[in-house]
Amino acid sequence: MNTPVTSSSQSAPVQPPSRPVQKPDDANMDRRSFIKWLPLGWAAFAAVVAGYGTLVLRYLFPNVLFEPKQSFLAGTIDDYTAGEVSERFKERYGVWVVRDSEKIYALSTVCTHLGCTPNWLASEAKFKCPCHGSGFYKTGINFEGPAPRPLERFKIFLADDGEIVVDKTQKFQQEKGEWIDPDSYILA
Amino acid sequence: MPYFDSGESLFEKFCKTQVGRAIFRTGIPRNQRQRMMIMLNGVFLHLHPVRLPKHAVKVKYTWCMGGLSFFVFLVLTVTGILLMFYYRPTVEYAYGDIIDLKEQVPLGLMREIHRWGAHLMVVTVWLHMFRVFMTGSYKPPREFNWVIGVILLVLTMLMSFTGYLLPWDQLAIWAITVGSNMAGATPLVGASGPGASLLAIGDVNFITSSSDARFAMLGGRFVGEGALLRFYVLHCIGLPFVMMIFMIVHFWRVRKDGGISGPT
Amino acid sequence: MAESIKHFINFAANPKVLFPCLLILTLFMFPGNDKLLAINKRLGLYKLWTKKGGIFLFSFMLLFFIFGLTDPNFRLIVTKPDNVPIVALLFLVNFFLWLSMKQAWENDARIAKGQPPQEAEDAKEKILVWPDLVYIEFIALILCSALLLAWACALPAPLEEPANPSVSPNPSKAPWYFLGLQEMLVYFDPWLAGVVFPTIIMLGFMCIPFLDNNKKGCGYYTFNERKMAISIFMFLWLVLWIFLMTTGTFLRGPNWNFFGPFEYWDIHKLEALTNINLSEYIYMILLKQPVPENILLREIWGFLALGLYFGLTPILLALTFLKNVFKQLGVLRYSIFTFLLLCALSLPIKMFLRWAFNIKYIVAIPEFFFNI
Amino acid sequence: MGKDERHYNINNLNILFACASLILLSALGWLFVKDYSRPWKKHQQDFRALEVEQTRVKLDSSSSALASNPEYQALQEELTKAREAYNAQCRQNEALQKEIKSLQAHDDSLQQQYRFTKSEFDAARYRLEIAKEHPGAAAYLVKAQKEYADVESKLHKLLVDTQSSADTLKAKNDVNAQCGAQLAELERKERELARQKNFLSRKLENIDPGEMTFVNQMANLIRDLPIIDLANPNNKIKQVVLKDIREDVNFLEVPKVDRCITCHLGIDNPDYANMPQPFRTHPNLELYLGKESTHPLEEFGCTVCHGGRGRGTDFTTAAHTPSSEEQAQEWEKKYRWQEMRLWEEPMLPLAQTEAGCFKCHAGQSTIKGADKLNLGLELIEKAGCYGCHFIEKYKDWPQPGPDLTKIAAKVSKEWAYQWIENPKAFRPDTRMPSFYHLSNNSDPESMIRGEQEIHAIVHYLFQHSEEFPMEKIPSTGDAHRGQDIVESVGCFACHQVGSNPQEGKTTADSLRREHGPNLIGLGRKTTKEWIYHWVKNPPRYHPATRMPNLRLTDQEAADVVEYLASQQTPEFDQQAIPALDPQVVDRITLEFLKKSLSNKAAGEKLAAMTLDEKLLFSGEKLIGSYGCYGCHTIAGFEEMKKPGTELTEEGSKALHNLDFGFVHIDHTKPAWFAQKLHDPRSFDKDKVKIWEEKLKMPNFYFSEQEIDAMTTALLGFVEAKGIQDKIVPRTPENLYIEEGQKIIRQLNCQSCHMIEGEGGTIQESVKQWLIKHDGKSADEAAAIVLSFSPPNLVGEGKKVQPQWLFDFLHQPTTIRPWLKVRMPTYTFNADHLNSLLQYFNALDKEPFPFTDNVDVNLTQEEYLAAEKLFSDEYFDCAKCHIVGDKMPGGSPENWAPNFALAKTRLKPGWILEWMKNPAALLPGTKMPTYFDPENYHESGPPDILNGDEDTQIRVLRNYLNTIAPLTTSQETKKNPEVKEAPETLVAPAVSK
Repeated sequence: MNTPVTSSSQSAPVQPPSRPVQKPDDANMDRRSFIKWLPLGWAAFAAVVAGYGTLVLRYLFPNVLFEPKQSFLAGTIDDYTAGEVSERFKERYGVWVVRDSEKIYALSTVCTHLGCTPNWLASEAKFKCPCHGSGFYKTGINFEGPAPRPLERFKIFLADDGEIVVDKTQKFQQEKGEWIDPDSYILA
Repeated sequence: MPYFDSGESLFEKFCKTQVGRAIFRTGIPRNQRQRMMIMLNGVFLHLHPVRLPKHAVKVKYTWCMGGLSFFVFLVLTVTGILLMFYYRPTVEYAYGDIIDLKEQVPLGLMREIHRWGAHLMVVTVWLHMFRVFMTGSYKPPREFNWVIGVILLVLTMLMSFTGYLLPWDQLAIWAITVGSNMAGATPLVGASGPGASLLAIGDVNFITSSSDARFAMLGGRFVGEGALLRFYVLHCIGLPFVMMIFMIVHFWRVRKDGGISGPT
Repeated sequence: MAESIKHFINFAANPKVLFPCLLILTLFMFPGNDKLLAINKRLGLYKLWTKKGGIFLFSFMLLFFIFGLTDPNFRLIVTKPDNVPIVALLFLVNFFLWLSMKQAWENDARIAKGQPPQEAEDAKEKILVWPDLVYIEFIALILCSALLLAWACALPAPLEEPANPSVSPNPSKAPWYFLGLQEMLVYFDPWLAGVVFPTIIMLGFMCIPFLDNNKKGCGYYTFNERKMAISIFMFLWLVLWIFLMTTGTFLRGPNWNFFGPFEYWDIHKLEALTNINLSEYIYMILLKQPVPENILLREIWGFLALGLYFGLTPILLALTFLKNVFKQLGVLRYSIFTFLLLCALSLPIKMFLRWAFNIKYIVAIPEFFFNI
Repeated sequence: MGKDERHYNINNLNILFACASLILLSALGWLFVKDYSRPWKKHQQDFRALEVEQTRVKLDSSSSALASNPEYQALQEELTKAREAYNAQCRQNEALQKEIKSLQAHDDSLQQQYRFTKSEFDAARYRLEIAKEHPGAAAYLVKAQKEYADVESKLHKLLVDTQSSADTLKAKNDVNAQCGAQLAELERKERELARQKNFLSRKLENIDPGEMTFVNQMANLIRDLPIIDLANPNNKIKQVVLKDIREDVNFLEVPKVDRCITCHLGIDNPDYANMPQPFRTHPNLELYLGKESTHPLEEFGCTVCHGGRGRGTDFTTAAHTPSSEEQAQEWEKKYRWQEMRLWEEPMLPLAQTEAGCFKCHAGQSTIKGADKLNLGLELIEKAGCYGCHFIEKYKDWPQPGPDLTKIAAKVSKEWAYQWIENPKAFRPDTRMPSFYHLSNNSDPESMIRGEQEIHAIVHYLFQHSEEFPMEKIPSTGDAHRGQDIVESVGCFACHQVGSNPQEGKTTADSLRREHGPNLIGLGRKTTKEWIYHWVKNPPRYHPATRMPNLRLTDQEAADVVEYLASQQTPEFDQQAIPALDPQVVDRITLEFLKKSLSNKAAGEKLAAMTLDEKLLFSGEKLIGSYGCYGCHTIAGFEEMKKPGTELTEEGSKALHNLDFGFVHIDHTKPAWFAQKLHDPRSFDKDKVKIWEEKLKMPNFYFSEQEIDAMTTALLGFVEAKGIQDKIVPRTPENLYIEEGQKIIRQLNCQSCHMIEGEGGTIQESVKQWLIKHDGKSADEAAAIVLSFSPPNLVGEGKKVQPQWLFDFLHQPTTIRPWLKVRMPTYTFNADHLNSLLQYFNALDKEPFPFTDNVDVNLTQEEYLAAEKLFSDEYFDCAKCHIVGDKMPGGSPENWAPNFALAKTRLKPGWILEWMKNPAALLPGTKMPTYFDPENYHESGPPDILNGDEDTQIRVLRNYLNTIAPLTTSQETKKNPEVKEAPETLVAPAVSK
C-alpha cells in the first residue's frame, strides 16, 4: 500500500478486479469533509480564475492617457456677447464658439461637403465655404450650396472653476437630432 | 522502390554511421516497414498517421488547404520574426521603418511575402472551411474540431486585422478606425453602443470613450500610439500564442477523431 | 457595343439588381428541397457541375475580366495590389465550388445507381502516407512558396501616405475580409453589423455540427443527401459573405456610394437620401398625425414587427415548410436554427425594405443608440 | 489501497487543494490591495473634503450677497408675479397648444418631404450634369433633363408650402411665446444675476455627497472601488505632458511628464493660499502657473524649474528634497520619505528653488522674482569667481582685480606683504580672498613656509613691475574740500570711505556700493601722487579699469587727494613682517625644481642659483599655483589658463564627482557647495597631503546669507538640455537687451540710475549730503532726494534721440545743472555705445537706428497759440524749465531740464506722450499733469485752438523745437573753466 505505483502498465493487467473495489472506497470517504473541502477549494479556485480575468481587464485601462488633449478652455460666459460668433479658437482648435440669445454652443469649422474651412461673414450673418460655396446659418444649418448636412457641434460644458470647456471628442449632429442634448450647449 | 534506387548514396552511408543512426533512426525508407517507421518515429511526420484510406491522399478530395494554411502560418512566423528586427512599433518610427524595408533593408521583400502570405492564409483558411463543409466532415465525431476550426478562422482574421495597422499609413489607421469603431458600438460596454447609458448611475457615466470595449482594444480613445503598441503586441505575441494552442488541439483532434474524414 | 455592355453591367452590378438575382440563382443552383431540385433539373442548371460546365464557367469569368481590363476604371480597382487577392479569391472560390459540386453530383449519380460514393470506393484501399501524401504535401508547399515569392516580386505591398488622423480618406475601408460587415453597415447600425452579427455568425458557424444532425453525407461530396444544408450554407457563404465582400471592395466608392465596375469614382456622385424610420412612416405617412413623444409608443410598431418576425415565423415555418426539420431537430435545436436563419435572412429583408420603402430603421431609438 | 493504484488519501488532497486555492486567493487579494492603495488617493480624498468646505463657504457668501442684492430681491418679486400671470393666462390656453402641436406635426412632415425632395433634386442635378458631360447619350440627357425639371418643380412647390406652413406655425408660436416672453426674459435675468451662486451650488452637488441625490451618492461610492475605478473614478492621476520641454534620457530626449498636480491639487487655485501642503497655492500666480502668466502650468509643468522626478506619484519617488535635517526626519515619519538616490535631478530644496530659473534666463543680468539667485550671481561677479573658474555667462568679463604690472608705483613691498598675508586686516570688507591662515595651512610648518611664500610672490611682482612716471601734484589741496567733493560728485555710488563692515544683510544695493574698493586707509596704501594721477585718468594706470573719469579739475583732484590720503590704518601698520629665511626659500625652490628635474639635477641647479633668482623662480611658481593671475594682470601670466574648474554646469555635476572627504555633512550638492564656500579647504581635513596636493582655493569669508545665495546660483548652473524652446528667445532684441544689461552691470550704472526699475543706490548718499550740507531734515531730504539724484532711465529709448544719446555717452553734457552728482566719462568703445543704444531702444521696442521724420513746422496762428500756452497765463513752462540761458526762479529742487536741448535730445513722439500724461511714463515725476487722462477731451484750455487737446500738445511740442539749442561757443564763453578740461564739453556746475 505504501509502495508508490511506478509501473502501472504492468500492474494494471495483473489486478483486473480493482475497478469495482474503487466504488466502496469512494463511498467510504467522509461525506462531510467531501462536501466541505472540495467545493470550497473549487470555489476559491474559481474566484482566483475570475480574479485573473479581472486583473487582465483592469490592466487594459491605464490610469493616465498620453493622448493629445481634445478639449480646451474657452474663457467664461461673460467673454461672449449675445449674437457673437467668436473666431478665437478657429485657427488653433477648429471651433467657432457662438452665443445666441439663450445658449452657447461650439461649431466645428469643417464644411460637411468636402472638409474645407468656411469663413464667418458677419455682415451677412452666415458661414460661407470658399471651396464650393456652401452656406450655413449661424446655427450651423446648411441653406445653400452642396453641403449635405449642417455643421457639427462639439460637446461644451462648464468646468469646476466656471470656465467653458469645449470637448472635441464628442460631436452632435443636427440630422440625428442630437442638438437637443444638454451636453451640446450651455445656457447663457 | 522505384525512386532513390541508384545504389547506396552518400546519405545512405551517413545513415549507417553512429551519428547518422542517432539522428535518422529509420534511414531512407526503402521498404514498407521503414516507410511506416519513419512516420511513427519522427516528431514532425508523426503529425500524420502511418497509413490512410486512398481518398484522403487525393488532392481533389482534400484540396490541401489545411496543410497549406499551416505552412503559410509558418512562413508568416518566420518572415514576421525577421521583420521585427527592423520595425519599431512607435508612431515616430513605424512608417519610416516600413519605407526602409523597401528602400534600404536587404531583402526587404520579406514584407511583401508577409503581407501577401497573410492574405493567402485568410484565403486558404476560408477554402479549408469550405472543403470541410462540402465533405460534411464536421459531422460526428468531429463536431468539436469544427468549433476549434471556426475559432482558428476568427483568430486568423484577427491576426490579419492587427497586422493591418502596423505600417502606420493612411490605409492602416483608417481601416482600423473603421474596424474599431464597431467595437465602440458594442451593446452595454461600448460608449456609442446601445445600453451604455443604462450602465450609468445617476450622473456618473461608467462607459465612456476612455473606459469602453473600444478603449480596451486601442489603448486610447482613438487609433494612436497606444493602439499601435497593443496591436503590435497582439499581432506578434498574443494572438500567435493563442493560435498555437488552438492549432495543437486542432491537429491532435484530427488524429484522435479518427484521422481525416471519409465515408464510414 | 462595348459601351452598352459596360452600361448594362454597371446597371446589373448594382446590389439592388444583382443581389436579388444572386439570391434567386442560389435558390435554384443549390435547391434546398425536392421541388426546387426538380426545377433545377428541368432548367439543366446542374450541367454547370460538369467538365463542360466548368470550362464554360471559367471561360466566362476569364472573358469578363479580359474585357473588363480594357476599361481604365475597372483596371484601376481590380489591379490595386490589396484587391488582387480578392480577384484571386473569386476564381478560387468558383473553382473549388465547381470542383466540389462536380464531385457531389457524380457521387449523387453513383448513389442513385446504388453504388457507394467514389470516396467510399477509394477508402477500401489503404495507402501508406510515406511517400504519397508527404510528397504531395511537399510539392504543394513548394508550389505555394513559389506562388508567394512570385507574388511578392510582382506586386509591391501597398504603403500610402503617413497616418494622419485629421484627414480621412474617402472612402475609408476596413480590411477586405471585413468589408462584408462594412457593407452591412449600410443597412444596420454598427452595434448590429459590427458586433452582434459577427458574434452570431461566429457562434452560428460553431453550431453547424450540432444543428445539422443529418447522418448522411459525412466524409464525401454529395449534394442530394444534404440539399438543405448546402443550400443554406451557399446562401451564407456565397451570397452574404463572398458577394457582400466583393461588393464592398469593388463597387463601393467615395461616400460609400455604389459605383459600377466600369464607372469612374466621382467624389461628387450623389444619391438621394430619402430614408425614413418605420415609426415616421406609420405615423406621418400612413396615419397622418404627429409622431408620439413617448418612445415606447412611438416604436411599438417596430417592436411588434420584430416580435412577430422572431416569434411567429418559426412557428409558422414549423407548421409549413420546415415541418420535417422541426421533427428532426426537436424544439431547442429548431429554435436556435430558425433564430440563426432569421438573423441571416434579416439582411436581405432589410435591404428589400430599404430599396422598396426607404425604410431606415424598424426600431429607432437614437437616444440609446438603439436602432434596428 | 494499493489495489486501486492510489497513494494519497483523497480527503487529504481535497483539503490540501482547498487550502492551496485559498492561499492563492489571498495572495491575489493582496495583489489587488497593493495595487489599489496608492498614497495619492488619500490626498485626493482630503482635497475633495477641503474643496467641499471651500465651495460651501463661497456658496454661502454668494447666496447671502445675492439675498441682500436689492436688484435680485426686486427681480424675485417680479418673477413671482410673472409666474402667476403666466399660469393664469398661458397655461390655460390648451386649444392653442393643441393647434400648435398639430401644426408642428404638419410642418415636420413637410420639412421632411422638403429635405427628401431636396436630396432627390441634388441627385437629379448630378445625373443631369453627368448626362451633359457624356455628349453621346442623347436619350439620357433628355431623360435627365425631364427628371430634373420634374423634381425642381416639385421642390419649388414644396418650398412654398413649407414656408407658408412655417409662417403659420411661427405666428402661432409667437402668440404663445408672447405670453411667456416676459417670464423668459425675467428668468434669463435671474440666471445672469445668480450665475455665480448657481454655478457654486451645481459644483457642490457634484462634489459633496451630502448634496447629492441618493443615486449619485451610490455612484460616488462605487466609482472609486477597485476595478470599477477603471471607468470614471473621482481619484485619478493628473499630469501635464510637455512637448517643448524634454527629459534627457541619454539616448534621446523625450517629452517631460509632470504628475505633481496629482497631489498638489490647489497649486494653481488662489483659493488655497493658506491651506496645508500638499494643497497650498503656488506663490505669485501672476508669474507662475497662471493661465495669463509667463509660465503657464500647461506649458512649463513643475519639474523643469523645481527639479524632481515628474513621473513620481508618491512622496519618495517624486524625489522631494527636504530643506533641513529636521524636515527630513519629519518626512521620514510622515511619508516614509527616503532619499531618491537613483535620480540625477532631485528636487531643489525650497531655499534654493530659484536656482531653477537660471537655465532659461542665463543671459539676463537680473532675473525678475529670483532675488536670492540674483544676489548669488552678483556675489559671483563681485567676488570674481569667474576670474579663476570658467563660467560661460562671464566668459568675456574683465578681470575682477586690479592690474599688478605697475604695482611698484602704487604700493610698497611691505604693504603688499601684509595685504597678501591677510587682506581683511587692512580692509575688513574687501573681496580679496585670504590664502593664508586657512584650515589646511595653519600648522606651524605651513605657517613658516607661508611667510616665505609671500616674500617670494611680492618679490616676483615688484621685480616685474613696469615704470609709471608721475608728475608732481600741481597745487596743494584741502582735505575738507576734498571730502565735500568725494561725498557729492558721486564717488559713493561705488566706493565707501571708512571702516564700514557689513552690517546686516548683503543686498543688491550694498553690493553696488562696494563696486569699487572701500577707500579706507588709502593714505597707508599708496602715495598722493598715485591717487592724483589715478583720479585724473584711471585707464592710464589700469587700461581695463571700470573706474570712470569724473572730470575733476586739477584743484578738485588735489583736494580729493588730500582727503583720501588722510585715511590711515594704524593697527594694520603695526603688523610685523617676518624676515626672509633663505633655508625655507631653498626648500620651496627645490620642491619646484624637482618637478621638472631629477633630484640630483635639482640640487645642482639650486646650488647655482642666487637668493634673488630663487625668490623670482619660486614666486612665479607660487603665483601659478595659487592662480593670482586669475584676477590680476601679472606680467608673465598673460596666456595662462584659468586655475579653477569650470563652473558652467557645476549644478549638473553628478554627486559622486564631488569629494566629500572626511567632512561629515549631508551628501547633497547644496551642502557640498555651502561647505566649499564656507571653508574651501575643509575637504582636506584629516587627509595626508603634500603641499602640492593641497586644495588651493582661498577663503572669501562669505557670510551665511551670501553662501546660501551663491549655492543657489551654483545649483542653477546646469546643462541647458531639453529646454531649447523655453529659453528666453534669442531674438536680436533680447540679445541687445542682455548685452546692455551686462554693460550696465559691469559699469554699475544702476548705482546712480534707476534702470528697468532697479537701482538708484546713490540716493542714500545724496540724502546724507542734503542733510549734512544743506541742513535739511531727514524727511525733507527724503522728499526732495529724487530731484538731486541722477535721473531714472525708464523709457530712455523712447525718450531720447539715438544720435544724442551716442554723443552724450561719449562725452556727457550737463542737462540738469542743479545736480551735484556728475555723469562720469567712461572709456567706451563703439561696441559698448552701440550695445547701450540698442539696449535702450530694444527695451522700449523703439525702431532703431532710424526714426520717422516729424513735421515740426508751425503756422503763424499756431505759433502764437503755443506761445500763449507756454506763458504764465497758462502752463507757465518756464517756471521750472531752463529756457536757453534763462534759469527758472524758485529753488533748484523744482528745476527741470533746458528746453533748448529738446530739439536734439528728445524724440518728437515722446514729447507728445509726455505732455499728455507724464506720470504714465515716469511715475512720481514732478512734471505737472496738464491734461487730465481720465477726461482728456475736456482737459485742455478751451479758448486755445478750439480747445483741441491734440493740437495744443502738438503746437507746444513744435514750439519747443524753435527754442535755439545752445552752441558750443556760447557755452564755452559762459564756462571758461572748460578750457582746462578739454575732454569735457560742458563743465558741470559743481564748483560752488
